Amino acid sequence: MNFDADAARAWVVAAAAAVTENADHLTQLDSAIGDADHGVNLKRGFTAVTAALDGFAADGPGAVLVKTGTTLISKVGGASGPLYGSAFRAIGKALDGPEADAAALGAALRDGLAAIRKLGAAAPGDKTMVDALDPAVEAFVAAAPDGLGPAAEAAAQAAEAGAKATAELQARKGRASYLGARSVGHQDPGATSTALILRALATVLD
Amino acid sequence: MNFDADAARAWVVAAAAAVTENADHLTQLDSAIGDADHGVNLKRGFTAVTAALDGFAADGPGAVLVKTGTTLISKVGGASGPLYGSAFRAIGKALDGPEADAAALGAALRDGLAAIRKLGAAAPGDKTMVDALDPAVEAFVAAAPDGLGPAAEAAAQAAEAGAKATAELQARKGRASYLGARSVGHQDPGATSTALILRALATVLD
Amino acid sequence: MKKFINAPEDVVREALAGVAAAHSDLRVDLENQIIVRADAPRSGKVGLVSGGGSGHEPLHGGFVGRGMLDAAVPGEVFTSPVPDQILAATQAVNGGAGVVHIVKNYTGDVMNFQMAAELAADDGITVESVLVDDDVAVEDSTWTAGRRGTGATVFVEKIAGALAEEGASAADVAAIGRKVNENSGSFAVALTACTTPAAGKPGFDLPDDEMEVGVGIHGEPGRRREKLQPAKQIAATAVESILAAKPLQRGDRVIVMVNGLGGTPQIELYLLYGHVAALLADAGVEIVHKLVGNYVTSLDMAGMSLTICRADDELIRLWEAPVVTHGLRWGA
Amino acid sequence: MKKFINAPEDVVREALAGVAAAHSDLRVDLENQIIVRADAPRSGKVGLVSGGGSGHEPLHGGFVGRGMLDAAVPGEVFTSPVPDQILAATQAVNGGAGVVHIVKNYTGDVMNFQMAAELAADDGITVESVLVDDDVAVEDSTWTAGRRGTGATVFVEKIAGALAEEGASAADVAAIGRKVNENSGSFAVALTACTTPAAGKPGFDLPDDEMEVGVGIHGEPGRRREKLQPAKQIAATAVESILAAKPLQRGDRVIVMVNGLGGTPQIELYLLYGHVAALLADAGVEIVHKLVGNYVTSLDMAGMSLTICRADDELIRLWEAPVVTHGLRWGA
Ligand SMILES: Nc1ncnc2c1ncn2[C@@H]1O[C@H](COP(=O)(O)OP(=O)(O)O)[C@@H](O)[C@H]1O
Ligand SMILES: Nc1ncnc2c1ncn2[C@@H]1O[C@H](COP(=O)(O)OP(=O)(O)O)[C@@H](O)[C@H]1O
Ligand SMILES: [Mg+2]
Ligand SMILES: [Mg+2]
Ligand SMILES: [Mg+2]
Ligand SMILES: [Mg+2]
Repeated sequence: MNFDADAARAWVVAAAAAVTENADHLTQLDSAIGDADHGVNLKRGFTAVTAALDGFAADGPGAVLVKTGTTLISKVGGASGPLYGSAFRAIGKALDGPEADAAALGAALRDGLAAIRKLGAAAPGDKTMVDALDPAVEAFVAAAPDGLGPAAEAAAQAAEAGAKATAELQARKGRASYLGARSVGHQDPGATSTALILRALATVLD
Repeated sequence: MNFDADAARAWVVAAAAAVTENADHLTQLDSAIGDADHGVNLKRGFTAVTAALDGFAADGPGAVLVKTGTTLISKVGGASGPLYGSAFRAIGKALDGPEADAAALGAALRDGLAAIRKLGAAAPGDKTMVDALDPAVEAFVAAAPDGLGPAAEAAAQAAEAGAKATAELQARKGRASYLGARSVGHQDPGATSTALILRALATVLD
Repeated sequence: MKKFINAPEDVVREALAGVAAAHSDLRVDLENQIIVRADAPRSGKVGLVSGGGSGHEPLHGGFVGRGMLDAAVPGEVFTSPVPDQILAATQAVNGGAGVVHIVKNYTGDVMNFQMAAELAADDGITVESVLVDDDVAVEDSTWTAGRRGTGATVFVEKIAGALAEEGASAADVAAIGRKVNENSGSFAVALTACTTPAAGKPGFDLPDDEMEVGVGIHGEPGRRREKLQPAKQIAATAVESILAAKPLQRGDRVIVMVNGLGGTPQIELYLLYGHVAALLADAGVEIVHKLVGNYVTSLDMAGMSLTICRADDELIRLWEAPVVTHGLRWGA
Repeated sequence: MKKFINAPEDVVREALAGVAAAHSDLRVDLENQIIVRADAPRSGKVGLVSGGGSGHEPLHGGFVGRGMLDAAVPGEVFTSPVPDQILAATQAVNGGAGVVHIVKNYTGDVMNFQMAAELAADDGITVESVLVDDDVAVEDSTWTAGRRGTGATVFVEKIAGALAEEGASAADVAAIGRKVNENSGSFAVALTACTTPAAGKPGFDLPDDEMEVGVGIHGEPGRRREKLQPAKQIAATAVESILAAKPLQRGDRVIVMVNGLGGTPQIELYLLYGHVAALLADAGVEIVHKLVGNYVTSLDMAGMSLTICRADDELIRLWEAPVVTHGLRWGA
């Protein structure tokens, strides 16, 4: 199975379900070192995405993901809206055929990461979603020769490990940076939602 | 021993001490059915009275008590300031000699009660200081033939019983009246302070 | 205790010192604890004085200025001021045309203002008193202390202040104040208790899913405790309670205030106002003017009060007249 | 949860409906969730737009009107608005002379306003941006998100608004806004956490005898936790922190704001102002103008912030210029 429009749609729908189910947890994480809205933001955004994709005719995965990104930008707000929105748009733009193989999806995910880093200027270690997405993209690309399923599984695991590891970091970007050393000891909400989104991909491509 | 200027002064000083010592308790009672200031009000007022009486030359108990009442009016505020102030002024005005016997003090206390009832328009049973002072005055007058000490003791006991009994009443005057039936079950702060003031008199005349 | 204070007994005095430092258009007499318009007394103008316990700010000090009060007399927190203070304020604003006291109906306020009025009379100053008792949560009865004075005080001070500014007599200023009070009803709901500096802890405990209905502005519990309702339902309760006591007809015009008790965000007050406006529109009542914000507070209490005042051309004209105070300002 | 709301997700929309019902001098676009001056766009006048998460009221909606903002763009509670909203506001106030965005320095605000500015540019509208980053509790570093935008936003909006009203160019309006920001420093202390409608409980627990020092306006904990201090000491900490980052000389003139974060009684703010005024007098600094009250809030948080802006003749003239908004009004 290659990554086509239906797979892209399934990914986004699964991500929406995961984010919605974990909205309270994400908001709680954001409450500790941020402003207690990350789960609410993503739930609102992905609910809108699900509605936007309903009946949306797409000739390939790219269109689905561009639509997803555009909708997130229009509905989420906050820091995560433009970041996730731009990432999905970049991933989608990189996928111009009717379907993509693992190598192509890996390259597209790398574009997504680049979009986030360009917009947010966060480096790995700054305690942001980059700390989940960066190792995930590397893992995906490394495992791409094994096919979509294994690559996505590797990415999900790397994202989960990266998200967990943010707990030890001191934030240098985003709201948590205002806390200085007090940000240490709390897991980053954005890195956590990134892990959920990549786990959704792995589940769909399994 | 008759009731002279020194005895009047001793009464007021003892009342000040009692009110100060029980200020938090009075405020707590007022917190349940009022605005949480009765103890603070009386402590502020009686502290000012003690200062005002320091070095104040009086030719009889009347002058001491008029001064006490005037100072309370100037310093307490709220409902209890004018009420207690007017009462002490009325008691003082009724005592025009250098000293008074039990009958004279009983009559003066009755004037104090009348002043409160005139100003506040509260009847017995309305859940106010009147419910402590009214039975206290009656007890004092009834026991006056036994002398000052027994009369004051009887008054103190009657005031204490009256104060305690306010718990069962529904307030019709003062802030507690706003609570309607919810005022039942709480002892009235003003009745409680009245009992303290009469207990101070009994202690001094013992 | 979680307050920006130094010592509980110094709060009012130190806050007044801050007012004195902040506002050169006010004269703060720290000795007598009164706030007076810098240009008082104005010869020939009726002097308007109000006061009461502190903790309700901006009431009353925030309403001293052109077109409203000439002086405010703050007592200790939630404690009526003493006659000496009220007398000093009365003297300070007496321009020869008499003085009007605006008194919220609390036993302590009534008695202390009454004593001050008697002292002022001894001094040759005519004092008229306007008693504000707009809180319809309390039953109106001659056997009790009667209704509390709450939100309508702002309306009385604004409208009587405008008439006084026009040069009306003390009797007329008092009369219009009484008319405003008569035309007004208020109703309040609290979500939390407030904490006085002296008590240091909330006046009552309120579970997370309950509210006090029919509260006053002194941290006392309300008439009853209920399960927390949606804002829409709370707005309906407030409107219905007021209209039951102060009925309105279709076509009536009103001035409305959705007031925060101190700890309620403005966003919630506007949300409530939206419901109130819809309910009154349904009743065929026209809202001619409105205030939405913190005007009569109860320290840090999370809560709201609604005040509705039936207005005629005269009241509307006086409401619209210029007012220049730190709490209310327009037209100049 | 103790709030006057119906459902957490409807709070902002319903509050905007209340604003629409309350204020006929504002045009509320409920679809785009923006608040616009009723007379916008004004031909030839630079349009001034600000916005950010809701929950800071009266910022920003309360500052829309003559002499201040042309439009406010409220996001969800504590969530930056989305580019579509900001674009709609930018288009609504564009009178041909360009539009200035006043943006508080938060990652989300910066990115969403930036995206909107790019969309507006595609639309042929020139947008200048002023970034407000006055909170000296946060270290100023290029490696981090930098300082937060807080209290100085009111100063930037007032002064840039006055210059825009005079007909200045977008570049000049932006330049004066940047100057105000550069001259300003803020510092905040919280005694309680706030509760967002979505979270339903306070963002952090704070023991009864502790305070959070160096907090922002989004319910996040501060830089450090300390034992509660007397107000005098807290005022000194705030003044010293600001002066360390934004030094003043004897003879300097300043505009000062003692701001409540939503749950702090006015009486405490005035008490704090008294201490601030004394400290600045000791430093030989002249307070030319001041605000004491709730201007930039954090929902129901009990807390205060101090903002100090060094002012010259130009800033003072623009500060004194007429302003007619629901949150700030004078001179007209
Ligand atoms: N500059 C940045 N680069 C990358 N990610 C960021 C940046 N700033 C914030 N984030 C991510 O955004 C998350 C917060 O998102 P959210 O709570 O929705 O927005 P906000 O911070 O505006 O409230 C953080 O946990 C972090 O992972
Ligand atoms: N009309 C009245 N007549 C007699 N006593 C009254 C009356 N109103 C109030 N009181 C007494 O005053 C007490 C309250 O005093 P205090 O708390 O000092 O004043 P306030 O009620 O103004 O805060 C009540 O407990 C009650 O005993
Ligand atoms: Mg957040
Ligand atoms: Mg009391
Ligand atoms: Mg009181
Ligand atoms: Mg946010």
